[in-house]
Amino acid sequence: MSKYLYYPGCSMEGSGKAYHNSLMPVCEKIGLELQEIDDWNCCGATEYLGINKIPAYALIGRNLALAEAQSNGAQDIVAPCSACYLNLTKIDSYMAKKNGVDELINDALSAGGLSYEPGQLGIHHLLDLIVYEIGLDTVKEKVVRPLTGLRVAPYIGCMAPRYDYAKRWSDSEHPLELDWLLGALGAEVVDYPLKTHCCGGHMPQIGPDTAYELIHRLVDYAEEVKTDIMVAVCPMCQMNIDAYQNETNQHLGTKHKMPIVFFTQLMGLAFGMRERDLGFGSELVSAKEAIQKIGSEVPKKKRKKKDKFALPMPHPLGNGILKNGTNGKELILPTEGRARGGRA
Amino acid sequence: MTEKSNFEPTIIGFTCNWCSYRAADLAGIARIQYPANIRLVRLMCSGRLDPTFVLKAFAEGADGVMITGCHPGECHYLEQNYKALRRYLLLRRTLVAMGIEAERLHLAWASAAEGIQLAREITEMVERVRVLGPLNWHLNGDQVQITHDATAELEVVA
Amino acid sequence: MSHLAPQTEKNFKLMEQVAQKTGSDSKLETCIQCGTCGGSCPSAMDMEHTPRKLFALLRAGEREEVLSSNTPWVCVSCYFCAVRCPQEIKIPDVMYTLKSMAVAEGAYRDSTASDFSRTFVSMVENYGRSYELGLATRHYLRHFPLRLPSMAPMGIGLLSKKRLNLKPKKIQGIKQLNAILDRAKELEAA
Amino acid sequence: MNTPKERIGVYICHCGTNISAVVDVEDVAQWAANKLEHKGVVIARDHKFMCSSLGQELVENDIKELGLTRVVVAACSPHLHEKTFRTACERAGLNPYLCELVSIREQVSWVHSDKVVATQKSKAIVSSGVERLIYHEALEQLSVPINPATLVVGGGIAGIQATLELADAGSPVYLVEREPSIGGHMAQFDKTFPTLDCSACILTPKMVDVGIHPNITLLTWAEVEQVNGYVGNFDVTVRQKARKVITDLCTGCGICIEKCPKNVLDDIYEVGMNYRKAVYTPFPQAVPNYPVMDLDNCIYFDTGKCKACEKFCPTNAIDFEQEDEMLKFQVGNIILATGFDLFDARKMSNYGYGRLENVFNSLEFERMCNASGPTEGEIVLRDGVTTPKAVGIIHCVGSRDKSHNAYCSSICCMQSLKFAHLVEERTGAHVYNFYIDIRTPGKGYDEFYNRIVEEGTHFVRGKVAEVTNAARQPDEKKKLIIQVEDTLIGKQRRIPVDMVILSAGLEPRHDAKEVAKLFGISCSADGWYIEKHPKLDPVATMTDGVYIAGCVQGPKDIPASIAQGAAAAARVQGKIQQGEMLMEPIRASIIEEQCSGCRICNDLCPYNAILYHDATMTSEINAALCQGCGTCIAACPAGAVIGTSYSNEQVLAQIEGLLMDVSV
Amino acid sequence: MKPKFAMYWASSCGGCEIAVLNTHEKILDVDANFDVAFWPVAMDAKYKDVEAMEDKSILLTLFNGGIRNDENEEIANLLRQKSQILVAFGSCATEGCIPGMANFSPSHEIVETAFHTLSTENPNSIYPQTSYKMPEGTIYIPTINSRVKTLVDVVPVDYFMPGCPPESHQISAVLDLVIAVVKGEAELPPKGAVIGVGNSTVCDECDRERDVKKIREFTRAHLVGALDPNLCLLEQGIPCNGSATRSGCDARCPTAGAQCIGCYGPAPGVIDYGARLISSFASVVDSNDPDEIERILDGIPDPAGQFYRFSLAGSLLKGAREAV
Repeated sequence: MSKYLYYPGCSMEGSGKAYHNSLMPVCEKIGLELQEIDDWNCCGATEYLGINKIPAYALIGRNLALAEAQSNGAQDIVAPCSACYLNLTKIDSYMAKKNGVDELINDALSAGGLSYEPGQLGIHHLLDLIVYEIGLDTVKEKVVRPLTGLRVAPYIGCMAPRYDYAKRWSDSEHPLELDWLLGALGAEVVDYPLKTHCCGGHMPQIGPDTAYELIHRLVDYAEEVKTDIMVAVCPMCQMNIDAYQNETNQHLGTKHKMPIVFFTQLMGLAFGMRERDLGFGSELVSAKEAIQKIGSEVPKKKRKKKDKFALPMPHPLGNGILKNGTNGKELILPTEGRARGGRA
Repeated sequence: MTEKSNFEPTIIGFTCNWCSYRAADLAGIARIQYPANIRLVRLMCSGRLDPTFVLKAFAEGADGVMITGCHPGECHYLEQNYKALRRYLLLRRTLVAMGIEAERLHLAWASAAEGIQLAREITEMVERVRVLGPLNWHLNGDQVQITHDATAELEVVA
Repeated sequence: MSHLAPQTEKNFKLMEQVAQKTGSDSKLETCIQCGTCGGSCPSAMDMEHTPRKLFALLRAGEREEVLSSNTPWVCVSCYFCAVRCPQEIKIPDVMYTLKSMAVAEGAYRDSTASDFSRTFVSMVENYGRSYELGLATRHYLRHFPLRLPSMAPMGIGLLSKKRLNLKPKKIQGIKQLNAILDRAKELEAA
Repeated sequence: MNTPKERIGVYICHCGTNISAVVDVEDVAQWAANKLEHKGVVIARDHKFMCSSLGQELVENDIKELGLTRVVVAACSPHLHEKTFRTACERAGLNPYLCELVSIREQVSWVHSDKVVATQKSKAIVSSGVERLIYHEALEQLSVPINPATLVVGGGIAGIQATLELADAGSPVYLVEREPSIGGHMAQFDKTFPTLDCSACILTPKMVDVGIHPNITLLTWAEVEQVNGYVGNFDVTVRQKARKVITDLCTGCGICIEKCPKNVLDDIYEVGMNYRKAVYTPFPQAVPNYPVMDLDNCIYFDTGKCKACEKFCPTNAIDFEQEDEMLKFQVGNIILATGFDLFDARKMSNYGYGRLENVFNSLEFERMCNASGPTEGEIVLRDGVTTPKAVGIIHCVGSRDKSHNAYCSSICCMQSLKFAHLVEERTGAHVYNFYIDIRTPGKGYDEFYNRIVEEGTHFVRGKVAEVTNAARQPDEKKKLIIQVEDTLIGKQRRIPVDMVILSAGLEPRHDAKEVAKLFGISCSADGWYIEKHPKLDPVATMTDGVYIAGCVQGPKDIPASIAQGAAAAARVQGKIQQGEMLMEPIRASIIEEQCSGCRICNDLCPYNAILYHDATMTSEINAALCQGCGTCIAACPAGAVIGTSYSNEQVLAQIEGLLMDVSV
Repeated sequence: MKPKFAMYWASSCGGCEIAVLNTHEKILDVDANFDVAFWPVAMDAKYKDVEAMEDKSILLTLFNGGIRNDENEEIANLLRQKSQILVAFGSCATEGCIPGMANFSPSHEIVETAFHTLSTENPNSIYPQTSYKMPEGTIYIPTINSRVKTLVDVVPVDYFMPGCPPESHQISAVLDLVIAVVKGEAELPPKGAVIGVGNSTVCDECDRERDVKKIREFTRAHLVGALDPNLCLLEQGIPCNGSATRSGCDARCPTAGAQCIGCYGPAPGVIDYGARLISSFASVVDSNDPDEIERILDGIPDPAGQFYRFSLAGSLLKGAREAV
């Protein structure tokens, strides 16, 4: 059993309840013990930063300081929300540069009797933790009901792989971690080039026209590639695409009906857990129809006849370290379960 | 405070003939101003830097010592600057144990093209040492010291 | 198009000021005007200026035009520009700085976004947690009263699916948090 | 007070007003005469221009008339005029190494403005010079004979040029090339900018010349394994990889290639765009023309069966038993012309190379344009048949980008313009060039740019944000969409095209650092080899006898590579002509009696100049190999290693001088 | 009349005297050839007796111990005045030795430690006074100096003989030489020479096999399961000071498996013993990565103590900042 400090983030108590409710049994199943950070506070999302920089940093600093104090120097933090994860890693990394930011934040923290030494805690997103620390082999072992027949669009969103302060992702624009995980669950993963494009962020609240457009782009392309269900790793992404889809339709005259659920919900299904224990049903665009496809016959792919004129493709990303031209910068290997970053 | 701001530290800077000494030349050619507190010694390489030189400088009255060399991977003699790095790290530990603030010994990399950077490093070094105040090792007295002022207790005993 | 900004010292120092406020490694002044940011931005179509243009205006000292621009408020913090910028400029951080300067100087034209941020912050300062329902009702009533009919099904949906808490949660260490934030505000002002 | 041992003259230069405007030079001279008398200063003068003939004569006369035994000149940087004053001393009969030039211009008058402080610092510097000078020794330069043979590493155009220049001048040359044929990247190209002449047409004759020149020993399919020694006398070991083909018997008829049943994707010459056989020559005009066997892919070496090549070879030239061979020879100089690698565009995942099939990199496109390439010169999509109707060419891929390579790769603008022309000419497609800045500073280059503009290429100023296949509009379906800010109008544009060409930048060879180490030279942080002086000595390196030419020194185009190849050859030929060379006598040595053989120093020398004798259990320094860095001197725990010019005594005295109280 | 011999014990432990006695029957030669004029450890004597002697009337004085207080300094001056040959005998007199390590702390702290620490029973906080008025008059005890000095810091010294203590066979050899000189059979070495030593360092006399050095870990002998009995200790990560320490002791410690701690002081011509070790140890640390180097250097937890155990008072810095 690996033990981690759990920073849920505000959404997990509200709009992202399905995420929380599904990740708890799933983590237990794969041997992840989560201990909630006592008395954590909001990370400020993207809002506080636009008002006051140092207080916004200090707000995040308090969470880091609490975590450090509660970790006994042994545990890493895991955040399921990408925005929380980004904020935690960002402030940790800024402080670690030791160019004055650390002193300012610690000065502020000292007013509350706290302090934080940057770089001491590993900070993970739940997805990277499962892929790299738990490993896909462990996940595969637990699968009792493979998600065959389900066409899933892996939607990671922005803030997990960007800005990759903790250096945990295979790529910041086309990361493959969610593809691998969903593949391990037996689902049919569609090629979804918009996987890290924006869900609209806070725009539904402050500039709905922008938000409708961004939501439309994501859903429209998912439909284009015949997706049954989109998979999110962040409560804000899920909320925007799910809850504002109807409004988007009204506004743009579209007829999108694309369900989106959290990856932990699908893991739970594949592990044989009951839908209602995994928060299914709380989505506004129902996933019911999509879920029923699980287990359906997969039409056999027609083997594309190799065209005698076709030119070979370059080795795809992830063919390992290339012979030439890496210039000392290692290409990321997609080796499953490879631990990267974090504490040794 | 006033005493400190009047204090003009003396810094001895060790330079590499191929990079930082040339950077100093370049700073001159470009007329980049920096504090006159630094006095440079030319060596063929930062790898020539014998910790004795640093100790000597402190013992003779320097308030700070700067070691400069080629950037890692760019040593004219391939990798001797790494030896300077290793010695610097061990020497610094030793000096700290001797009560000399770590900031008084500084290692900076500067290529032959980095006149501006070298001037900036020098300026920062001077300011750091200015804040620390004089070291004055060369003035250390051999005066006989009174052991302890305990006359009062003594009378009680007597 | 307005007249050029007066060529005052204050205006000329604008870029320096923004860079300094953003942090020592914002690298803002190294912008080469390549447009990677403007090309990458998912909400560029709704921006009065692309980020690149905004930086050119900063450099030109167009203080008023920059601080009243909607660009930073339309920024969705997707970080595409940050990972692609060939000069490694921390563009989202610059946007945050511009927002805070606009708020401090009251320079923004539309208060929707800044009000949302401020409401959010006040929730956090009162409870230590975000309070989605309170935030949404306060915000929508003020800025989007006309949107409410089309949003009602969603709100009811979320409520009925227990995805909105009726009451805010307050952390125990709210006093401690406010002491920290107060000190941070002092430091920011210094 | 002891009578000083030496008679020292001190000369302070005004340098016009360069020094005297800030430093009170008269005061410094007077101070030196008074305060340093006890150190042996017998005369101290100031002069308007010490480096002038009058100034030099002043020194020479004083040496003769006052019997000076040491001379300190306080003027500009020793890198400028040390030699001048040393020569002056030598003329007056004083060993040149008994002269010390200290800098009060670059280190004082040009960087400080407070006159009082600057004058004081100048005094300290003069005092340090005097202190240090007392411990100087009379030294002689070391003379080294130059072996007339030269090693050229890398058979691209720069290496070929250098080789031919030297061979034509009558000097023997060894040209070592890692691939089976010389030719380098230039052999892959179809047309060369700005003249658009055929690359092969101008390169092949030179390659043939190399192959047949009597003064050239051509070693292809070979790599340098070891280099020992020093300028004039390098010992080189080259691994001649086993070709499995007996070159004396092979006629280059090509039957073995024809009969070989194994197709292998050619990653090198064809950059993965086409196939070759397991026994192959990379291209028909290869020099030398005999094939090599690729053991990783040969069916016989995999399964033990096949040997088709052997069966069909008319001259029995196939030899499966052939082993790698170590060739050893001596050379006097080395020219490195190992070229570049192409930036791996997969690192910029937003451009989709390796993921989106119709994204090509520049070398792939060069091969596609080449009449002997995979499409025989036809410009088509990855399916091999469809002609593109719109093509986007992206500049600066991996260049001018701090996340990858911060430098400008210098050739990509011209290359992209060439591509635009070729696409337009051969397909009539719309061409879009996406650029940050167009950089065309070369003879006829900007004219070429104008020509391309006139041909109707669309130029969009903006670094492309992403290339995607995610269509938003019906007209984007089945296309690649290039998303970019057109910075000249300040708006984001999405331009649908069929094909994208990435003008990827140039990078140092992936093994550049190891190769640099092998030859004892240094790399910049980027990995390019560092020249001795960026302006005045662009083809020499800091290591005597090792020269660089072509892209190994930094990105450059064909004309510049050829110029450097020729320049390096001229430098080497000059050395050969001299027959011997003089080296600075800055060397370390070990006092055998004091050496305990602890072996601390043994591994510190990058030139392997320190030998350990088991019999005497002591270490010894080979003076000819020693480059004078002094690391071993500093490291010796017993103080048994000593050195000239920067001895402990000299440096310690210098420190004392610098810290002398000059306020009195 | 036999020439006069003197030996004095300043700030030191007394081991040097034992080492002289350890020369066994050689001590009889001393008696046979010299008239022992002054040797407080061996025989009763009064300073005033020495003061009464004529200048230069003592041929040979072996002075051991550093200069810790004004009494040490006074006697050093006195013996210099009365002796023809003054030998700084042993590590304390040549470079400060263990008592010299007191220079890591200011003298008042040393007094404080001696008279007022937990383990000291001093309920009334009684501290020694340098003078005290009694009915009979004022009495004095020596005043402690701010730092320990070496003999040559206070008087000119003719010869230096390092070691803690000097090896007895080296003492015998030196005594033999002086006796031979007295008999006119030999000449004295040049003034200022280091005597009773070899020309090189301990490694020269050490039989352990050595190779090039690449140190990835500094450790301590008792932490290593089994030390290789034949291999250089430094190569095994044991910070053995032998490479920088003057030969002459027959490499006793490393031969026995204990690292050399440096009692014989620096090699010929070396100005600062510690600097040599800092430089040589660091040079062979096998990493170019600052963090990794720091990790390796963590294996030397007390660098100043490691490098200046014997030589602090005689080093360039002479002590820690608070003390000098």
